[in-house]
Amino acid sequence: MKLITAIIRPFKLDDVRDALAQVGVAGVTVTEVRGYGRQKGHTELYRGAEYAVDFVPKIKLEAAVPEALADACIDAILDAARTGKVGDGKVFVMPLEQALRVRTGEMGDDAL
Amino acid sequence: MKLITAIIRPFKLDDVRDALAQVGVAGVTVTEVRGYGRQKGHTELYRGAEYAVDFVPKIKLEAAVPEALADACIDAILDAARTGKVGDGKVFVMPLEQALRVRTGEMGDDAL
Amino acid sequence: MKLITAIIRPFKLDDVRDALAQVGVAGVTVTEVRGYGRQKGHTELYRGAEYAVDFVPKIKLEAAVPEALADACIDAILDAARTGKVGDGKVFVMPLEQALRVRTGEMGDDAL
Amino acid sequence: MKPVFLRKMGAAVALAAFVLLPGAACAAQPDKGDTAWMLVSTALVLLMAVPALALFYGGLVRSKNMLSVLMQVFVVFSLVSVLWFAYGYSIAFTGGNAFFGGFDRVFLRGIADPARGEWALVSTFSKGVSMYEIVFAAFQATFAAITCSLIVGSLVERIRFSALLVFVVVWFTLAYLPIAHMVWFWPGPDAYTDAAGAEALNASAGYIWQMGALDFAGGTVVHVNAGVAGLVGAFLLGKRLGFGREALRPHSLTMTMIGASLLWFGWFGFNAGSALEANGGAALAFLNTYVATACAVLSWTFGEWLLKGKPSMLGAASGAVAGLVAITPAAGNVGIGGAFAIGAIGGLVCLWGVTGLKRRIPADDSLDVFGVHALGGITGALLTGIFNSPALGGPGSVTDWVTGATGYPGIAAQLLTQAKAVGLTVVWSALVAALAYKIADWTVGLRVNEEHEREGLDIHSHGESAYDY
Amino acid sequence: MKPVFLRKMGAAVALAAFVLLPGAACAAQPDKGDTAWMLVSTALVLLMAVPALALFYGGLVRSKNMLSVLMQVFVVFSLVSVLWFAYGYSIAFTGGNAFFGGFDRVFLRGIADPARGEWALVSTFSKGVSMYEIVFAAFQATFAAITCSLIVGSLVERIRFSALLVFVVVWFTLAYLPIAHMVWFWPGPDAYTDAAGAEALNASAGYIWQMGALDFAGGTVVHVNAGVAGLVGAFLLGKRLGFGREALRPHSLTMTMIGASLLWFGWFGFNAGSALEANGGAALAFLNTYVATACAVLSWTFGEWLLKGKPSMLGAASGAVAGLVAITPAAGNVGIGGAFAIGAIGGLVCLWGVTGLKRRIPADDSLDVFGVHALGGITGALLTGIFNSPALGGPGSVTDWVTGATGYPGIAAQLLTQAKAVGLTVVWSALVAALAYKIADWTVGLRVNEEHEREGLDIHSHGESAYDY
Amino acid sequence: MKPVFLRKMGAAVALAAFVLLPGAACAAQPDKGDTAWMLVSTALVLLMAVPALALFYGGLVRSKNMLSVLMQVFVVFSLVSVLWFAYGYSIAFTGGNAFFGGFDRVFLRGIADPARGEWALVSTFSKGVSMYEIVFAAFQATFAAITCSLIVGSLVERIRFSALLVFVVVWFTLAYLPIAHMVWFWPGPDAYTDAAGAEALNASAGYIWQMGALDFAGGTVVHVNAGVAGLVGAFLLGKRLGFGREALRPHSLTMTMIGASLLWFGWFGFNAGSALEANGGAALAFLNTYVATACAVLSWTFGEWLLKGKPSMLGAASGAVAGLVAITPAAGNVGIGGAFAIGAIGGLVCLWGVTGLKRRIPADDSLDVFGVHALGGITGALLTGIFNSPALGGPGSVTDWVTGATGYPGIAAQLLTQAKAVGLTVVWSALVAALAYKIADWTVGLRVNEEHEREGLDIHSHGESAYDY
Ligand SMILES: Nc1ncnc2c1ncn2[C@@H]1O[C@H](COP(=O)(O)OP(=O)(O)O)[C@@H](O)[C@H]1O
Ligand SMILES: Nc1ncnc2c1ncn2[C@@H]1O[C@H](COP(=O)(O)OP(=O)(O)O)[C@@H](O)[C@H]1O
Ligand SMILES: Nc1ncnc2c1ncn2[C@@H]1O[C@H](COP(=O)(O)OP(=O)(O)O)[C@@H](O)[C@H]1O
Repeated sequence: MKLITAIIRPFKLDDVRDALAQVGVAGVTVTEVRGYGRQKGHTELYRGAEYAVDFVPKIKLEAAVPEALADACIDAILDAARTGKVGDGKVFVMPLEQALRVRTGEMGDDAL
Repeated sequence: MKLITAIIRPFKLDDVRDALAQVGVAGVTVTEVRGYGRQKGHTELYRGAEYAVDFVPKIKLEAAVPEALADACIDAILDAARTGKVGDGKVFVMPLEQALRVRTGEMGDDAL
Repeated sequence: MKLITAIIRPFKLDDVRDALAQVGVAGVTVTEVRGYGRQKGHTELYRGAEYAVDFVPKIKLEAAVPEALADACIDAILDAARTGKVGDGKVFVMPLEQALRVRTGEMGDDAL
Repeated sequence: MKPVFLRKMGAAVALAAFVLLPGAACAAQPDKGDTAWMLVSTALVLLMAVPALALFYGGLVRSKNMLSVLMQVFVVFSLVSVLWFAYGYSIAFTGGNAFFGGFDRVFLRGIADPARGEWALVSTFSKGVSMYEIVFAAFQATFAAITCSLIVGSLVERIRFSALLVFVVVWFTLAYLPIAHMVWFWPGPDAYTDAAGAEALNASAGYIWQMGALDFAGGTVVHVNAGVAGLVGAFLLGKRLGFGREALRPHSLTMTMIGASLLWFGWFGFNAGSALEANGGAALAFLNTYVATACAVLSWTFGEWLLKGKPSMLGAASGAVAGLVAITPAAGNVGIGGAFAIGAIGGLVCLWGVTGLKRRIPADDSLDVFGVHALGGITGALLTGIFNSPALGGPGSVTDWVTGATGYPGIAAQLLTQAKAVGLTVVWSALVAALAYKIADWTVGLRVNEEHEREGLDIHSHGESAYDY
Repeated sequence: MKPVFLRKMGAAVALAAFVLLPGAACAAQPDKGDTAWMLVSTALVLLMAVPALALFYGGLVRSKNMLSVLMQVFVVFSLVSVLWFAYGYSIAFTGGNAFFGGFDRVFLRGIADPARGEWALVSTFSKGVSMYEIVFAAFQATFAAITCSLIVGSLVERIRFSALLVFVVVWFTLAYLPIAHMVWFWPGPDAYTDAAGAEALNASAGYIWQMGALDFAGGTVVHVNAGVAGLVGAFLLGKRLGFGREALRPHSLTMTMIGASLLWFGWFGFNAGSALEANGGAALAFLNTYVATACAVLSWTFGEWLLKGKPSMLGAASGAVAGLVAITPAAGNVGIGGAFAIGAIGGLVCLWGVTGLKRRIPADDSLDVFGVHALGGITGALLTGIFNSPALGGPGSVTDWVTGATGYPGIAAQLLTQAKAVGLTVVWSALVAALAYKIADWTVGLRVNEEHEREGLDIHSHGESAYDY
Repeated sequence: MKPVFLRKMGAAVALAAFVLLPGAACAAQPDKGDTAWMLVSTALVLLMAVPALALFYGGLVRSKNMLSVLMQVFVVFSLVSVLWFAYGYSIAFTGGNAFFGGFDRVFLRGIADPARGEWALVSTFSKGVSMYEIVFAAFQATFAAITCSLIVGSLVERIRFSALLVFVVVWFTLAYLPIAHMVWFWPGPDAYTDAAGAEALNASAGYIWQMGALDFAGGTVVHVNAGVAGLVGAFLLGKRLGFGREALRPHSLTMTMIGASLLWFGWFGFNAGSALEANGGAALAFLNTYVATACAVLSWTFGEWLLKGKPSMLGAASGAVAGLVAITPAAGNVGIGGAFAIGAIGGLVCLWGVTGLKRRIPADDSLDVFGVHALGGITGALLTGIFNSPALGGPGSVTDWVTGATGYPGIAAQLLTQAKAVGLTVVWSALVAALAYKIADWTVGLRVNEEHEREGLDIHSHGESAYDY
């Protein structure tokens, strides 16, 4: 199994989720995160004080998937999340040793 | 070492933390996340506009544990987090290559 | 590639990010989390009701880095995040199998 | 000033409609300054409910139930207002027996004839000074509506919305209306023209009024009344899931503080408006309200600091409300020294109410409606009896409405009268409340189910979320 | 009371400056109770815009656009206020022709001579009762300013800030001012001394006033006017990105509820203040405002419960606003029974406006300015025509200002008059709005670019973020 | 109107208690319209502090310190109110010497005898027009209490709560009271009956009053006074941790906007209430307050747009406050043209104050109490001297209270007088503030420790968290 983690633009979340559903990924977990990278942030000015807000709001999406689905899943994310402008985000793939479903205790691919 | 990640129902957090403490896990990190899976969300209606809120609030709990503790830890979570209804969540197990304690620089199991 | 995850004190974020930039890590993703460990929380009192708030606000910082950079990166975090008091946090290192840049589809170290 | 409590000459007795000639000098015509003041006061009491009380309460619940609280207060306030104009005003403020009024003013009929430019007038507490009955009815409407809204605080985070509405209709009709009638209905000063008729006039007043109990702006009618009904509800509904185990933390003390502040602001209308005129009595009630509240903020703050180690914002806000509640029955009935004392004592008593006393009551009176409103109301009602004494700087009260002579029966006697009024209110309110909750339970079911409660009333009962940051 | 709508004797006609001797008994001098009431009312209308309307609207947008909405309301309100004092008041409320006034009061010149302690006075609706022209000008300023602020609700989350300001200057000048003049300008009661002159005096009034249309506090001038301008804007601006696909959820219904509550509170100044005196007419307008709003809260809440399955807080708050809008033209023009009906109907009509009707309009009228304000205003304006009837408990209206005699032309006739007034307002406002948006588009560009809209107007247009929890 | 500033005939001199017979026609009895207006104004000033100022400030700090700010304002306001009634009023507003009053009114003794229905009356600015002393004392209480609350803005996010309270007690007693006495204490118009006694009466007034300085509603007494004390505190406390390095971003500009809006609303009571009557002077002060604020919103907004590239909501809100501060000393002392100018200039000066000037002051005046209140107050005080000129549309001021004759000494002369009053206030306030902070430091310690500051004052000082969404 793999844990696929994608950092994407917030407004792309619905598209990515739909794309994943297409390739058969039925569950995901998302987190609101802030990202720092090439995409530059913005400046805020409060009375005299100027603050550079370097961190940009992003969504982190995690999906545990069976080996077999990993590539399709990555492609689906890349496609759905792309705008072509700096800041589109990343996809990370990590090995997942085990997965369990709390409700039933099922393990491995069955748990996903 | 393993990194155990559990996606659970928010109101189960205290129970799970206590169960982990029982088996000897002294530290955890939790994140508020939103999950999408079999459990269905709800619908919200604002004047004419109806929105399906598919994502359900969940808590992600991460605990880095020594190999030896991993199984006990997983069982503890499964037990404490279970209600038996759809949406109880998942447990994921990942390999952890290294852990360090910032304060002291300790490494490996000592850092946990 | 490695995924370096650091749990740090919130007010150390800017220092850590700068330290990482120094050693050549150009991108990071941060999440607001709450940690439980040796550092004790505080107590809140609302009219008659006393609540122990055990979870302490922390920042989780994730950086995907090439193998070669991992150690420098860890050292940079340890240095920048340390205050010497309980609760400074942890650094976790995990294997990263693949990384992709959504915008371009670049893979591996190129994506970081 | 006639330093007594309230209200109007019974419609059947002395209500008269005058033709209002613009600009004409007519002694009996309402003074425009009084009218301005009473309109403002009425609006201020409305503000106390929406948004003030709603925010005070709403800030104290978890965010998943925020909208439900706002909604409960908003709709209860509107519903009771409509019922008030439909039949409540008539039952409370027209002549009948000592417990209920009549139906002369159902749907406010006869209160105005716009086509002829005629407006019914009612007496104030001053002989020869009248006010538009429309204004009186509107002012009183806000009292009825906020009283019912107060009860919400005991029931939040678990009551079924429809059950709340059923409860409110019953309790409003069978508890609020008769108690308001008992405490505040009387023939008005102008009716008293000679000693001969005075006896009969006295006998036409409400039961508690006849007892001689003092309640300037609603210590018993509003606060004790609501506080008791709330506590009964907390018992019957049961505790919130997780009560005593999980942290049921306030989701926004900022909102609670806004609520408390607006309550303070609006309460000037509530208390000083209860003088029914912009006169010295209103000024005294205003000042007393100010003084007592500031004192209660300090006594609660310093008391908490001493006893619990830290002074909290929730404490200061609660202290303000405690002081406001305690001074309510007293506002125009005591001197300034009395206001200092009542505020300081009220703050401390309610601090004990929500910490010490609360632990001994095996109910989840979630937002301390009993600990603050009932307890503060009782404290205020009793202390009113004491500080009403001219020897303690108080005004005493009118003993003979024909001559306007005032007197004071002695501390013990007045205290006993006050206690009786409180006791009657407690029992009446509790019994009716129990009945009303039962009716709600039988008809629609009192409490939401567990999943519903766990995920929050906002989503389940109202199909919305309060926040999406 | 003269149960008609508004306003002052033309400066050119009858404006007189009196020396104010403090304490001296001078019949023509403004009553202090009236002055107190009108100052309070003016402040209350200001409160309706900032913060009430800003919060009502702001809570409904996404958090990334919160500040932009607050800012739009805050600055539009300030800008229009300044323009009002600069030239708006003069154009709206001095004599000219039936559509525009003159320039006598530019920068309020002649309205006061502080060095000599002289204050210009204007008539109210009662013969022999005057008010400070300063107060009248300030009261009316708030009406102009809030009307322009209302339009913001149709344009949020995408309009360019500078474009909004350009639009507002044009629309205020060419739509608000003439319509206010048409509806509310007349010579005042004191000018009418004999039948001979009455004809000429009538002819000097505004066009819609001459028609005999009733608009107590601004159903057409304020709500229909703004609602139509909003809808036109929604068409010309286009829909928000993601409209119909993404969830454009309110970010804080708590703020929306606070806004609605403060609107209710402030609206008492708006409606009852429009009586210009603290008299029986003001009291009636006050009560009607209270009753209608409470009824509309209930009718919307129960309507939504029935039709959509759940009663929502946003619904209750919207109901309150709907009721307030609907009763605005009627407040002093109908009896209490009329207020019950208008409130209940207004709530239901606007519920349909934001659900049923909205679906058929292919525009993103984001915060339902049309569905609530225009529709509620039209409903209120028409129902005013009906319930004004003395047969239905209404006051009718003054038909002869020399004698003060009142009458009523019959339901059909009055309804037709009301409909004509509404129709004229709709057409005039729409045409001017279209022109004004075009001018804004040509000069500065109407809409922000896509990235700007996506990331939020707060950061891009104003360089700030609303929240940092 | 007597277009001068303030206050009452000294208790020792001319205070008289009248029996109030309800309804009786008594020329000296307070007008009910005046009473209504002053009660409302008093409540409005309370609203300015809680919640308005608390929110304006609270929104600007980080969320971990939100409750501490709300708490500081809430408790300081309550504490000073209690001290005011205990001894403050007596020291400020009874006769003594030119700097301090006496102790005749300690605990308001003698201000009312409720048992006999007697109320002490005091003069207004109009001969023969009196008001209840109770009302005057309450109105003034809110001024004292909000002034002390204003200082909080310089000290937030690091001051120890107990230290703040110690500081406030000292500064209130030794700075606020004498300055209020110096500026506002005078014998009142009715005392001036013949030229012979006038000299002696003049000499019994406060020091700055005798100088002939104009301060309608508290430009020096309130704003300069507080702004200077704040700046001194910022110096003595030191900068917040991370100041200049970390982003110390406002946590909720929404709250700041609500605060600014409610300040605007409440300020009508502050300024127009300072006329003490519902007369033409109040109307002028009201209008000027409205005009100046709207102008300042625009001047700050457009100024910031031009200079910094974007107009911000915080800017607009700050502009409103700047305009309100600047018009405070001027409100009834200038004509409408003056209000336009003072508002526009005040906005620009304060914009410079919080951007340009601020950079040169090596202190962390966290919420710009100096940059907005002191600077705005000074600007307003000086411009009052100019626009008071009848040649510029101003009223001038009463030069002979026996005849009521008015005059104006020339711009240079009046400007010098104003500057002297400002200078004296600056020096006095600064010295007393330094002393008071030192006393707080010696007794309880001025600043919380580093960990405490880092984790937030809410948790550490008050044991609560503001939010739990
Ligand atoms: N090395 C990294 N480790 C973890 N997250 C990263 C890393 N680099 C970038 N990110 C995340 O990816 C987001 C997009 O990266 P950025 O460099 O701005 O644009 P792009 O991916 O288009 O080159 C960042 O905001 C950050 O959240
Ligand atoms: N493949 C997955 N990858 C990551 N998270 C998942 C995955 N499937 C489910 N989840 C998480 O687990 C939660 C519960 O899953 P769900 O399918 O609703 O119920 P259950 O686990 O009881 O079958 C989801 O809300 C989501 O947060
Ligand atoms: N075993 C663990 N797994 C995951 N996170 C942990 C673990 N132990 C500690 N943490 C995180 O590290 C933070 C600091 O740990 P703590 O024990 O308080 O101090 P220290 O690291 O200085 O010993 C915790 O708040 C928690 O977020």
